[in-house]
This record gives sequence, structure tokens and C-alpha cells, in this order.
Amino acid sequence: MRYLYYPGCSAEATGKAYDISTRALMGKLGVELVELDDWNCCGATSYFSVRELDSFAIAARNLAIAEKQGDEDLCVICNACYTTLAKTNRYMAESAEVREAVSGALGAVDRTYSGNKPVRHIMDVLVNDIGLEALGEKVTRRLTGLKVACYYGCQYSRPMGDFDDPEFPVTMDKFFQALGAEVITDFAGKAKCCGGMMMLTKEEGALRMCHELLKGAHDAGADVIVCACPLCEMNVEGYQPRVNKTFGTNFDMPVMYFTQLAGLAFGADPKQLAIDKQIVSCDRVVAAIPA
Amino acid sequence: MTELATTLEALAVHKQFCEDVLNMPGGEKIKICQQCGTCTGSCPTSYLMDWGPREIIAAFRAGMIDRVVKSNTIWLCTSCYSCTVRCPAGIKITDLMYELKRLAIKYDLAPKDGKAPAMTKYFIDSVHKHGRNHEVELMAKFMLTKDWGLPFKFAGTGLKLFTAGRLPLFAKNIRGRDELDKISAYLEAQEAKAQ
Amino acid sequence: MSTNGSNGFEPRLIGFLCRWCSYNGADLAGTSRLKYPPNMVPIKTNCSGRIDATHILKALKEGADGVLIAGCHPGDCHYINGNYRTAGRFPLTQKLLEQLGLEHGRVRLEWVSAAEGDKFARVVTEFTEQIRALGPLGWSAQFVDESVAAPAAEKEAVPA
Amino acid sequence: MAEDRIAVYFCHCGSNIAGKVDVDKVVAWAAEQPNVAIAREYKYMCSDPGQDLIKEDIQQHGINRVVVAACSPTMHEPTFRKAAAAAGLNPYLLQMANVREHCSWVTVDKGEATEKAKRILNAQIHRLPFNEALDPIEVPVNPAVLVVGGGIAGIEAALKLAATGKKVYLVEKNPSIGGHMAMFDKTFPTLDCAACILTPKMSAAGKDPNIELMAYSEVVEVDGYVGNFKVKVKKKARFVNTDTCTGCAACLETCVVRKVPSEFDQGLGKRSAIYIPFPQAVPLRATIDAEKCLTLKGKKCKQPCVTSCGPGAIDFEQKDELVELEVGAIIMATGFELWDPGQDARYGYGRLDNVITSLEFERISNASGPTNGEIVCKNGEPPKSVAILHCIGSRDLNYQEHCSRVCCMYSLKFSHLIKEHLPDTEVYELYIDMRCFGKGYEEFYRRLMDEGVHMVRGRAAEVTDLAMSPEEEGRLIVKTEDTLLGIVRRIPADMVILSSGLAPAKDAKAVSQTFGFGCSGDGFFLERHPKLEPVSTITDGIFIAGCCQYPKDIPDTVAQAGAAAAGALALVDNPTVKVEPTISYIDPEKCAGCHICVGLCPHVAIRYNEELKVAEVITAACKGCGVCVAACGSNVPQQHGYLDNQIFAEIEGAMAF
Repeated sequence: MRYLYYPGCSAEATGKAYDISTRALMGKLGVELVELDDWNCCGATSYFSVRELDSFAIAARNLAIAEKQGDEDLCVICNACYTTLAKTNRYMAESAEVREAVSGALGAVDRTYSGNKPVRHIMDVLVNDIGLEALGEKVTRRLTGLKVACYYGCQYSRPMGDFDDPEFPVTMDKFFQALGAEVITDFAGKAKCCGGMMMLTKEEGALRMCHELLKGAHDAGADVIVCACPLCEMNVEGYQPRVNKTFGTNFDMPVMYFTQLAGLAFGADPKQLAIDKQIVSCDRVVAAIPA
Repeated sequence: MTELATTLEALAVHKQFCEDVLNMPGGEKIKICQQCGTCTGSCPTSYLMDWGPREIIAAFRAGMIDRVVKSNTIWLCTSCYSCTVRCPAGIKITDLMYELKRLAIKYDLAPKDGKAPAMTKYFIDSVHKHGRNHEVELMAKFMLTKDWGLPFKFAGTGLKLFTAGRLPLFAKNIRGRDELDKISAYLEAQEAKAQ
Repeated sequence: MSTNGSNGFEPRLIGFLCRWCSYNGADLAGTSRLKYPPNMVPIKTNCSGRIDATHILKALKEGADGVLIAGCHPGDCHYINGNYRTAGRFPLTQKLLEQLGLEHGRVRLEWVSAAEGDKFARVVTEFTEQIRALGPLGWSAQFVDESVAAPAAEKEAVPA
Repeated sequence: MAEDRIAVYFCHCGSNIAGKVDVDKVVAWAAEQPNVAIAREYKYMCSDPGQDLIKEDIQQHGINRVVVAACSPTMHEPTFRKAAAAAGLNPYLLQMANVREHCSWVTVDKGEATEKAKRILNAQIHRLPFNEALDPIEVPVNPAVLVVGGGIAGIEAALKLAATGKKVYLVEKNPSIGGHMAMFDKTFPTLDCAACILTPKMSAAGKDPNIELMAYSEVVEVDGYVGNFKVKVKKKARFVNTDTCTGCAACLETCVVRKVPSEFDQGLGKRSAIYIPFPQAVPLRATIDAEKCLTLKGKKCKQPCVTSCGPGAIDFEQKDELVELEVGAIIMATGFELWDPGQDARYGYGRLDNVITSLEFERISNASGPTNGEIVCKNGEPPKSVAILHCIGSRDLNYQEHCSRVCCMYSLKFSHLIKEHLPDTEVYELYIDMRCFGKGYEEFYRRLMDEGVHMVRGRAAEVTDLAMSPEEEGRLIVKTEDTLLGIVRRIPADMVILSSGLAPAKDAKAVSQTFGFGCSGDGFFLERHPKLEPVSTITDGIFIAGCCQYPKDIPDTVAQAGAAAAGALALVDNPTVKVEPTISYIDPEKCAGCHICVGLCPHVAIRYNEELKVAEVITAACKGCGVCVAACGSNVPQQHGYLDNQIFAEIEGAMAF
């Protein structure tokens, strides 16, 4: 199995561990990831606010490179990158205006793009291409007894991901169940927003959202929250002290990229998965997994 | 009616603004909003907004453009898309918020002291400079210009991130970063041509 | 007819509509006051299965630039499966027409139900534009040799 | 043959046609056309003076062909053909040119509309000389009527028809008739007990000598045509002899499989594998659920039902049975399905306890329901707060665009029932628009406001169990914007009722295909005309009533059932019916006997005459699709009313300029 791989900007900074653990996990599963050559920022949400067409066009530069580089699907780990890239495909298909503008803009830099490169969220690849059964068979350390709250975040299946429900996604739950974990399937905050970039521009709002998420996971007895997006992880983990200060709470909730926890189940060691880079210590989680 | 545009020039901008919004992909759906409040009720930040998304749509339809662009609403959208997937009229509210931000900037109607507009600008500067968003540079710039207090609030977390190697000081530049400028220049030229 | 097309060409179209679904769909487009180009004259038959190559040839020969056949959706036919006969025959008809030099796209088959007024309006609009893009056919001028032409309507006594 | 003298009548239809088409111009042009003897315009051709114009011209001016350019022939062709016949002209020598639905209403430009009207009219002027005088075919009518669906609509229609002495077959797929209404506790706005007003009708339908009740049966095949339908009905095996079963229910208590979710109780109550869905069932007979019964699944069972049954009615060998019926008319009353709120995960239906559908609440509040009418949560405690969420799956472009019409009112009824049972319970109605359109409905709304129900204008955004304050702990929280206040509210509730919309039955499309009429865009059965023929379908002889056509309340359903019964009666009360003579014929002199049409005829109406070596049309079986004409390489079969020459002439006329 081979995929083109788009790490996204966060993977080079705050979300470095997501990239490292993704490569380690996929290595253990025998999936080859070929990094997209000279990829650029997807444009994220900010670009939409300047000129919608700019955002589609700069996202499409990546898709044009992907189309040239290989026939494999493009695998994305960040929810926001996933949404932006997949949305570019959808709008190119739906709107002649977008299609024309994007083609013209790419033409200005000698690139072409058909609009047809499949953009896949890594969870979609794991659950639907590899399959739960095959995953279960490859587990070397089952996550037995570990109570996991899967935090999907907003842009995981909303508005693009048609591989899962936009309101109450379940694929990550099923994934960790296959790995033997005890998943808190009714985690009410699973697809709620973490506040995103608002953490910098309107902190009080974002903290309140993180508080709601942490409280939901905590009350449900979670041992760990796993994330599928660097921004979600950053906010829910990094801002726990600020949440505690603002709301008078005492959360000390380990938060991991789902690839880190999954990597453990497939036999990677914590160092390979950059688990030491977490701010809230995950030692408890690692120790709780039966050998 | 102080909120309604009065001068001829303002009226022209006003008209163009309305047309721009209705002409965005799916923009015509705004006309069939039944003011049910699903968007505002679903929005995680509506309690911080001067007007919720439902009221923004109502104000837009009433021609109260000043209220729309002067509100903090459009800058508080976190792009969680809850409203968009739930709207019974199929209005792409998240896209609408982007469109309103874009037009507020274009017609120079955005609040001058806002943090969110600045964040948007720095983000795009960073991407155009490096080809990727350099998070450290973005945060540093933002803190220096818009929020002096943030470094202190953020200090604990920031230090931990830094020591964990999650805040690299130097940006990686992509080879094709001039392409992004060319793409933007092309689209800008097209837009100018169309007008 | 006004000449508001970019090239001044107004297509002339014939539309064969089955009485139960498509004709009613066209009626619904009217009742709903939907607007579409005036280029197509509808002709009613009981079932789309009634229409064969001679009718299409006749229309093209008389000066039509395009022909639409519209019937009930598969499964909805008032005559059990008359529209399946239409669907089965259509590719052969197209092949025949192509051998006569007709461009692809001048003859179109669509399923329009009695509830699909909007679809009917859309189909006629699209089809008109499609034929406008293809340009005039001009077969009426070419059919000098009546032996290859479609039959003319002739009065003939028929047993009732 | 006499000279063709065509009269052209161009109808203004008020401004409907004349507002777009230059009538004077078209009429002046028409008068110049070959064979046209008279061309007139008139404001309303369908009026009596309009029809009189046609009659006078036929009688006084020797007119022998007529074209009326007006509305769609579906609308007034029968009107004008009748007028022509009254004046002594064969009605099939009159054609209509549809210049309203196909022209004036759909064209923007006046000049273009005028030109198109001329083409449409010219096609008919060219066609008319080729029209033949035809006589409608008169066929006998079977006086029996089939009613499909035994809810309130089907029961009402069956009773009305039976009262006129007609034989009625009432087919119901469930073991008992009664439909959704039998599940309700009270009915709005009068609060009549649903059982009190429905049970007598159910029982009357069960006893009426003119009604043959076929419960636990489904229609599998329909053939034939108006006045003469042949219908195959599958009587599903009940594994109980309904002639000997007395409905004593002794077997129910003995069955060892006792925890089957009861369909009638919306899964909230349990039934046994052998069951009677509810005590007032008609017919009051037991049924064995083949998927649950141990014996029928091939497992071991001591069969206590057999030993407990005095009359020995249990019959494990019973098989499905196919019954053939012949009827003259059919009434469809197949009802609706509740929209499944599990499709939209934000309401938590199926995931969060105490989030229930409206039908589930009907059963909970029903004295014979699973809680004996006690309004309680899953834990048995009465709710201190109930939120009722309107427009679930209705008025939503993501799901169903239509308004389900009954939800506002049944929601208000729920509020009343809750307030009546639990006066201290807070009740919240979350609505977009309160639609109380019927007799006594607005009054009921006011009454409920007076009873202290909280009316919150806003469509619920979501239901969650994530408590953010102590008073929310352990409860459901409904998030909604109160749009009149412009704030987001978190309403704590112990029970959330989802006022789900009415959806077309899942098999509505398949059923409509079996019977040969269509569904509209919303998935409900399509009526022939939304205003003037709301109970007819495009298939003559098949009528519709109740929620299979569109969501409606009980008064409207009953009214429509009566109208459908009247429509059916108007048909089957006649000994014969006239059907269109537009059928095919084959000239034996020309037929080469190649067989191709024989196999292609959808109605098996062509047979091969071995003696003459030619194909023949069976006149009584031909329905006039014309497939045989198109199939024949030498166009030997021809179809009256749609002769090749007539179609060719129409084309020539349409393309003449």
C-alpha cells in the first residue's frame, strides 16, 4: 500500500509529533507514505477570508503536484488541511467559475490539475482501506482497559468527510475498539469545536470550548483524549493550565495524537512516537497498556 | 436610520456588496432563510457575538450592511461548520462568513483594531513568504502588534512547547514560493479585469 | 422568432412527449410558471415507445435541428415497459442517424415524470443551448431525393 | 370524402394566454391557412358561450374539423369533445393546441410566445385532415372495489362504498386494521379518545357483509384497466386458522418467546411470538411471527400454544396463499411512515435515553400502552421538564422540504396531555412557525399558552447530555436559539419528544409502480390534479386517499376517503365505461408474419394467427402504447389516434415556418 502524504504546516512545528507518529505507525502497518514534493500551505481558514479563489488555487497547487507525482490517493492528517483540499475538489466539480479560475491561476505557474485527485483523511485510509479486521490482527499490544475519548474535532467529517457522520462520527471509535481499547462512544464533545485559531484572537471563547471538551471527557472517566488534528491537540492539551485557571478546574488529562496511541498498540516504542514531546505527561497512559 | 448608507457613493458600495454576497456560490440561498435560529443555536461562539449568524442574515436582507460588517460576528466564526451542515435552507453559513470577511476587507469596512483581521493578514503574509505557515513567526508577530499580554499568559505553555522542540525558530521555505505570489497576482488581475 | 442568440441562430426543435409522464411534466412546468426557451414544439403520443426512427427522420427532414424524446422513468411506464422498448431502441436509432452523418447530441432521450416540471424546463433549456452550439442542421434543404427522405403524411383510408 | 372545413378557436383564458400571445395576430394568420374555414378568438372557450360557438359553427357553417387552442388537453379536451359530439361531430375530429401550459406560461418574450403559439396551432391544423372518426370502446364494469390499506382512510372509504351495496375488498398488510390512528391516545383539538371514535368503525368494517377483510395480506400484482382490474393478493400465512380462532388470547400467555418488541407499541412494549397486536384488533385473530417462533425456526419447542388452543386453530403447515380478485376500481390508502430521526445524529435519538419520537409518546400516553398511560421516563420517574421539538425532518432541505402539517397540532396535544397528567412539569414547545390552520386549532393553541406551556420560537440545534451546570447534571439539555430574544438557551429536560415529520412509506415508489401511477417529487403518491382531482391518479379507475397522497390530519383524511369512495362509486355504479379507442390494428393484407410485435407488446395483446400467418391485435387487451407500430419494420400495425400520418402531419405543421 502506498499513499502520497501531505503533512501540513503544523507538522513542522506544534504538531511535529503528529507527523513523526504517523510515519512510525504507517511504517508498522507496512504502508508507504511518499511525502508530497515541495508542498505549500493548504491555505487553512484564513485564506478563505481574502479571496475564496486564492484559497482554492493555492490548495490546488498541492493537488496539481500530487497528480503529477503519482497515481496514489493523497493522504492528509490535519482536519483543516483535509477540509481545504477536499473542498477545493468539490467546488471545482460544482462550479465552473471556480474551475476556470483555478485552472487559469495554475496555468500562470505552468501547472495543470484535473480536479480528480482523491483526498483522504488518514483515518479513512486506516479504517476503510486497511480495514478493522486486518488492523485488529496486527495489534501487538492491545489497549485493554484503557478508557479512550476520541476527539474528532469539527473539520474531520464536517463539511467534507463523507466517510463518517458530520454530527456524531464513529470511525475513530471503531478504530480504537479494534485495538482493544474501551472507547467512550457517547463522548458528547467528540465533534465539537476546540476554538481553533480563536485561542489567539479571543481566548475566553476558545477556553470555554476546551473546558467543555475536557469536562466531557473527564466526567466520562477517560484516561486519555486522542486527537486527529494538530490544532485540536494544541488547544486541548496546551491550554489545560489556562482552562484550569479560568474555570477553577484541576484537569490533568493526557492528550495524544491518535497515531501516537495507535503506534503503541502496533509495537512502536514511545520515543519513536514522540510521546515525550507532549506537555501533559503521557507516562500514565503508556504504563497502563498491558505489555 | 443611521445604519443605512446615505451618500451616493456609499449606496453604490452597498449595492455592490449585496450583489457580491448573493453571487457567491450558493449565495442565493440566503433569500430562503426562514430565521429558524439553527445556526445561532449551533454556533459555539454565538454568545460572544454582537449579533448571531441568524441576525446577520436578517440584517443583510434588511439592507443593514453597516450592522453586518461592523459586528464582531464574522471575526468570531471558528469554521466549525456546524451551522452549515445543519441549516435547513442549505445556506453555507461558514462560507458566507468568509465572504463577509473578504468583502469587509475589500471595501475597507473591517474594524481597524481587530485581532482577527490582523491574524488573517499575518497568516497570509507568512504563507506567501515561506510557502508554508511558520507558526512561531505568526505567533510572534501577532503578539508584538496585537496582544502584548499574550506572551505572559502563554509563557508556561510556550516554554514547554519550545523545550519539547515544538516551536522551531527558523522557517522552512519551499522552492516554489514565488508560485503563490504569481497565483494571487493572476487572480487579482482577473478580478480587476472583471470589474 | 427573435434572434437573441450569439450567432443569430435559433434552433428549431421537436419534442415527442409521452402523454402520462412527460407531457404532464411539461404541463406542470407551465402551471408552475417556469420559464424556458420557446424553440421546441411538443408532440404528444401515448407512450415514448410509439416513436421510431421514421418520426425522427421526418422531423429532421422538415427542418428540425434537434429532436427530444421524453418518457416516463424506468419502472414508471403506464404501459408496463413501453419505455424500456424506447430505451432499447434508442442506441440503434442513434447509430443509424450517425451513419447518415448526424452529429451526436442532436437527438436526445430523457426521462421526465409528471412531477418533474423543473426537470422538463431544465432539459429543454439545456437541449436548446446544446443545439445552438451545434449550429443549424439544414437537412430540409438536402432532402431533394425523396427516396431517402422520410415519408410524407398522405391521406389514406384506414379501417377503423 | 367531403372537403375539410376546419374551425380554429383561440382562447384568451383571460390574460393567461392573451397576456403573452398576440391573439389577434395568430387568429388573422390562422384564417389564411389551408382548409381553415373559420378562425375565432374568445375570452373563455370553456365557458358555455364559448362551447356554443363551436356547436353553432358545426351546425350552421358545415364545420367538420375543430381545433381549440387553449389550455392543456388534460384539462379541457373532454369538455370540448363533448360539445362537438353534442353538435353532431365525431369528438375525435377535434384536437386541442396547448398554448397555455406549453407556451404562454413558460415563455418570457411576447413575440416568441406568439410565434410558438402559431407553430403549436399549425401542427394541429395540419393534423386534422388525417383524423378519423372514432368511437370510444365501451367495456363492462366490474362493480367491486379494492381498497388498499386499512387505516382510517381505507376503513372510511370501505364503509362508505359498502353502504351503497358494493362489494369491497379491504387489504391490509398488518395483522389488524386501524393504522396509525389506532396507536393514538387522544386526537387534536377536541381531545376525543382515538380508540373511542375509531374502534366502532374498525368493528363495523370487520362485520359488514359487503366488506371482505383481507388483513395480513399484500397486493403483489395488478393488471387490467379501468372497470376491469385483475389483482393478485398474497395472503400471508398466519399459521393460525382464522375461521376457528376465536381471538381468546389464551395462547399469548403460554408462548415461551415473550420478549419480541411490539411493533404496535413502537418497541416500547413486548409481545410474544404468537400475538394479537392490540386488544381491539380487527380481525381479532392470533398471528404467529415466523421469524420469532421456535417451531417455525426449526428449533425445539413444546408448543404450549397448541395445547392451550381450545379450537385447535394453530396450523404450522399453513402457507402463503395467492388470491385473484377482479374489481372495477381501486382506492389506495396506504398511509405514511414516521420520519426516522435517527438519520440526524444531533438529536441523539437511539443514543440518548428519553429522547423519543412522537409515536413513542403516543404509546406512552395511551392508557393501553406500555406504561398504562403513565407519562414516565425510562427510569419510571415522571419528567419534571419536557421539551417538544418541532419540524424534525420537515421543512428541511437536507431531508424533507415539505411541512408535515400535523406536527404543530399533535405537539400542542402532547403539551396538554403532559400538563393534565403532571401539572407541575414544565413543558417547552420549540417551534419555527406555529401552524394551526384547522377548525378549532388556533383556539387550541391559545388554550395551551394559557395552560402555561413555554413557547420558544427557535428550531432546536441539538440535544446533549453534557452538563455544564449543576442543574443540568443527569438531564438532557436542548440547545436552541430563542429567536425572539436573540439568545441561545440551554433548556434542561428529562424527556425530549421529537415531533417527527410524516414521510412517504418506504415502498411508496414500488407500490406506485405496481399499480401504474407515479409519485411526486416529495415521494408521496401523485394526484391527477392538485386542486380539482386530488383523489384521482393519472390511471383511470385508481383513486388515492389519506396520507399516502400528502400529510394530512384526521378530518382531512376522512373527507378525502369519502371523496375517493364517491369517485370509485361514480365509476362502478355504471354497467359500462368508455375507454379511449386509441388502440392498434394490423392490416392482415400487409402483415408479413415476422412475429416481432408479438414479443414486444407489453400487454400480450398481439397473438399470431397460425392459420392466416399474420399477427392480430386482441382489441380488448390492447391499451394503446403504440410499441408494435414502432417495432414493425414496415409499420404495418397502426394506432388509431396516433397514426403515422397524423404524427408526420403534426411535424410538418410544426416545422412549416
